[in-house]
Amino acid sequence: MSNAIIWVIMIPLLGSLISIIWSRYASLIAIISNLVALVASTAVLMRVYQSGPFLHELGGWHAGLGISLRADALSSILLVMSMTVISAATFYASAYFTDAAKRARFWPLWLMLTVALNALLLSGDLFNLYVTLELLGLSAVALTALSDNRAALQAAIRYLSIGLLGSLVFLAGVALVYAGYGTLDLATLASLVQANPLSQVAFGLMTAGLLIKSALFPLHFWLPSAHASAPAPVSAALSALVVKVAVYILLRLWVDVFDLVLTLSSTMLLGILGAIAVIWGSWQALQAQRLKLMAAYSTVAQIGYLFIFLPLIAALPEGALQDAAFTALLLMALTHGFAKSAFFLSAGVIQQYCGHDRIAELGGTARALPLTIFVISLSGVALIGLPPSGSFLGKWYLISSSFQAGQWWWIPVVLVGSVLATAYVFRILGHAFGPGESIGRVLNRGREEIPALILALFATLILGFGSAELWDLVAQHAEAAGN
Amino acid sequence: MISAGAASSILTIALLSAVIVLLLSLFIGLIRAWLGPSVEDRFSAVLLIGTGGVAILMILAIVLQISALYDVALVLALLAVVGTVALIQSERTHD
Amino acid sequence: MISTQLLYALAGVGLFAIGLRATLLHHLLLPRLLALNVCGAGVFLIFIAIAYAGIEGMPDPVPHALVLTGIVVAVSATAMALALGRRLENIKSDAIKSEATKSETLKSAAVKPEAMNDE
Amino acid sequence: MIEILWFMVDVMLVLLLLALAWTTCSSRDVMRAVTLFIAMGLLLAIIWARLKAPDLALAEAIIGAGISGALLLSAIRDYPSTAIAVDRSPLMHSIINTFTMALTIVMSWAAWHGLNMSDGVRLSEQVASQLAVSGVSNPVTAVLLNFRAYDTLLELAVVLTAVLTVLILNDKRADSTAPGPLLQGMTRWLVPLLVVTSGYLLWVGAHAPGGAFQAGAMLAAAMILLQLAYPSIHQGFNLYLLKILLVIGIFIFVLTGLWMMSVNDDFLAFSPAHAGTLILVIETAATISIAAALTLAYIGGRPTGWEADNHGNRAMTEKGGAE
Amino acid sequence: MIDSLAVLAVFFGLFFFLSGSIGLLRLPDVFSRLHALAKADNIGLAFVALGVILLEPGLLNDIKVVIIWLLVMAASAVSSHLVARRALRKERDDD
Repeated sequence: MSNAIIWVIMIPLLGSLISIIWSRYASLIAIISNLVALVASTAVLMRVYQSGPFLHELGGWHAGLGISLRADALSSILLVMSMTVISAATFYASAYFTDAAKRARFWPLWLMLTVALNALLLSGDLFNLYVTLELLGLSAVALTALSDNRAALQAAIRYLSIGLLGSLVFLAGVALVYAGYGTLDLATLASLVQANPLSQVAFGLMTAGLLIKSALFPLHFWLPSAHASAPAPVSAALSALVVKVAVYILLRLWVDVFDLVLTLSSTMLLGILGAIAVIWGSWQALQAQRLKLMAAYSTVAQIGYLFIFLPLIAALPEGALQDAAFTALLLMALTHGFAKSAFFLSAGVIQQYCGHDRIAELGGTARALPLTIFVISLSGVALIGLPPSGSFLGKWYLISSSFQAGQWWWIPVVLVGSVLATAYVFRILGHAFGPGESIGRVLNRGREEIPALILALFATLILGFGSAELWDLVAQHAEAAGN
Repeated sequence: MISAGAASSILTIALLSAVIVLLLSLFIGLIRAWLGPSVEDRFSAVLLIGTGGVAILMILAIVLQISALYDVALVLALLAVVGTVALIQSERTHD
Repeated sequence: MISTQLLYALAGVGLFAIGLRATLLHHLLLPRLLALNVCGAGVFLIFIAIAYAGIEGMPDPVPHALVLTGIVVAVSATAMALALGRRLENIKSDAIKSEATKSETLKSAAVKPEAMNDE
Repeated sequence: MIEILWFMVDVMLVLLLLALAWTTCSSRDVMRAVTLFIAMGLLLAIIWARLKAPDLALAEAIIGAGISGALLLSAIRDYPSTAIAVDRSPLMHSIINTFTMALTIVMSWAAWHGLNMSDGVRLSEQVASQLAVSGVSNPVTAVLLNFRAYDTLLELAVVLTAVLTVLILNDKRADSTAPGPLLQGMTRWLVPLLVVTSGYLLWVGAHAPGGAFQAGAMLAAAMILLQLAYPSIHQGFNLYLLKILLVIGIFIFVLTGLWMMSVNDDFLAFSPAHAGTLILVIETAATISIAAALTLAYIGGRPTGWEADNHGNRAMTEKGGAE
Repeated sequence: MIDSLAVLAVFFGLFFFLSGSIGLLRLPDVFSRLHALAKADNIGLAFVALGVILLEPGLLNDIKVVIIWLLVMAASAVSSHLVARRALRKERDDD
């Protein structure tokens, strides 16, 4: 399994091609290839866990001339998370799309999205990042457009043009980097980078491009409509993964490559934007009339939390404190990934069952779809940050890091955000448990409900109790980065 | 490979001036493409830019000593024909 | 040599800015798409200007390969955007048609505005 | 003297380019904007030639100006109006203007700084030193299909994703009216010429500018022309075969990579002795796939009977759209 | 000697190019603009191509240049045919 890092990307790619040719068996092909890719991603994680971060130079060309794939604690954890979410959503989707023709259209693009996510998480080359960003953007837009109604197409068009703009701005930064440093390889670049005007502008452009893609306030405007109008498994992947990998690259560039260029004031600016995103996104989520739209605004808020960590990480001294903040950030990202995907999958079940997803008219769903509402409650627990979810620990460390870094002003933001999250989660549950005529007979939706349940359990229990392992890995990552 | 340098610097000067004149002619074509007003005016202007481009590419092929630029010119000329023919078809569709 | 590089790199920056400005100004699909393509051409020009090594020198082939990739990605994205636009126009004109016949419009109309309300 | 003339040429090219970009972006009419955009593509091809990037000049002429132009021109007909309106408020307008102006200044400064701080060598020496073992003698092809072959693989995936979307969303455009005798007469000699040129570009790519993308786009131009002259030609075409053509580029690419992984223990690690052959095989397959993709993108959607093997009924699809 | 002949040919071609594009700009109606353009395309490029052939030693490249010239001839012939036909029809419609 020394080549697991290749298989993670190539298996879904082959699956996508085969599912185009044999569209009749596409569901089966997709399930198999995603499971194999999940196993391969676990192998990558195990290798990182046992022997530390590693580099894979493609084609045997040393990084710089060629392209290198790299796996470290951060990327391999996110890789396994993304493959878990994707696999669960794959099972879900095989039952969600009842129409054979639609299913045949869905699978190749879905597998292409998987390819893009994995390739992006493992990429160690700036231009390769651009190509994978485009692949990710185009496949995400295509999947959004699968809903094939007016709102979805308008959202898809906006998503596409914003996404293209984001990648072009990113690419402009890459061009400047190449002009100044003559390399595209991240590791080489990290050793060359100096704090000079070129680095600042190039880095600024790349950051701006990625901020568009990660939908940080006020660049989030494209997100709610796209995430709310896509088919449910697609929304799950978009909210849980696609937005997050943009944050991942950003983090990678900030921490590993351009750390010299970083100033406290610029991280502070992003932290403030993150704080506004938390409040504003949560508030909009509370106002939303539709379940999926609410979840989409909640994503805007949750992305905000991740950015609040940046000024903290920048301000804290290197060592255990900084690692703790970093781990907490990762924990928040993972929890949100699992919880939000579970939430969207459940919202899809509700939408199929009721024929709509208007929150005010959810009465009676708790009786008709008990498991789904349970899943929504579980993911709600994670979104609010109640124990034992992973985000409880995440927010706990966010608050304690704020004290340690002397940036107390983030604390009220976290508290208000959590109160608002509680409000919007309980608003749904209130309606769901409320009275209402039973809309139809209770259907057996196990193939859709169980994947969602598994994801929700990951978010609440497994991450909460298993965070010690995570801590180990990140400490290892920090050690490797220090060397 | 004979460099277009010292031995034939006068030739290079002459050819570069030719490129400048051709660029001027492209500029005039551009004005027509901007003014229009009809579709065939715009099309003629693009055709002029294409032909002028072919001429520039051929001259650059000599000045820069890159014979691949003939291929570019060839492709441009081919596309000019294809584009014209395709336009005829779309015109028929419009009727 | 550096002046040639700089001239074209600055032209690339200018092209990028022109495209960016138009992308932000326009809200219709086609002009925005053209603007994005102009923007991309600007970035490509920056790359190729960097690669240039004088009349006699051999240019750096790596940016050439990157831009070739970029051009293909750009045309793919363009094709995709046009397909989305075409589908949207078809849906719109279908909606107008069904509006005109005024048969059973009430049901579908009741769903659609709701779907757009929150955005 | 020569330097001054070159400088004049450069300045004129740059001014023309900026003028074309500006007019393209500020046109009030789509038809005009697209025409100017195509002209800009042609000018860019000249600029790439001037900057000694003949591979790009080829690609820009065929793909940037040719295929993009054809796609945009045929798309204009999809819209009821060709007018472009800008309805940003004056405040927003001036904010955007100020912002882009500031960005231009900052980026120019950074570009100047970057060109000054670099030794100007960058990766070119590394490429030159490894060119001999890459299997091809055209450095751009060596980068595209050997050193950075993984990028090219993902790029083919981008093309496939885009064309899948086109196929998902729409049926092909309605056939145009019967083609005239002139068109059919021209097609008879033009199509073979295009195909031969495409083959030439594919073959020459190993040691001179050219390669799969240029060849594929050229082949697509031939197919588009054929489709224009004989609108019913695709009906005799096996659509299953078409699907295979669409994916064969990536398929061969991945399989070759995996095969090399079993032989040389590294994905896409070509043995120097066979690299030339393998690259040609990959490029040939890629040419076919690119041609198929661009042709389908041009005709605008599914050919008749595309989804026939998905349990048949299109009626189901229409219903599914309403869920 | 050959060089100067070639430069002469190129410059002669330039004259047609320039007059063609000025014609495209200044002439009042589509017909005469087309006529001007056809001149530029055919004669102008023919002379430039002649000059290039005189300067270019490679035989293969010479053949390419000839093909390019033939293609541009074809394009301009077809286009003027098309545009004239359309313009005529439009004029008829206006009456």
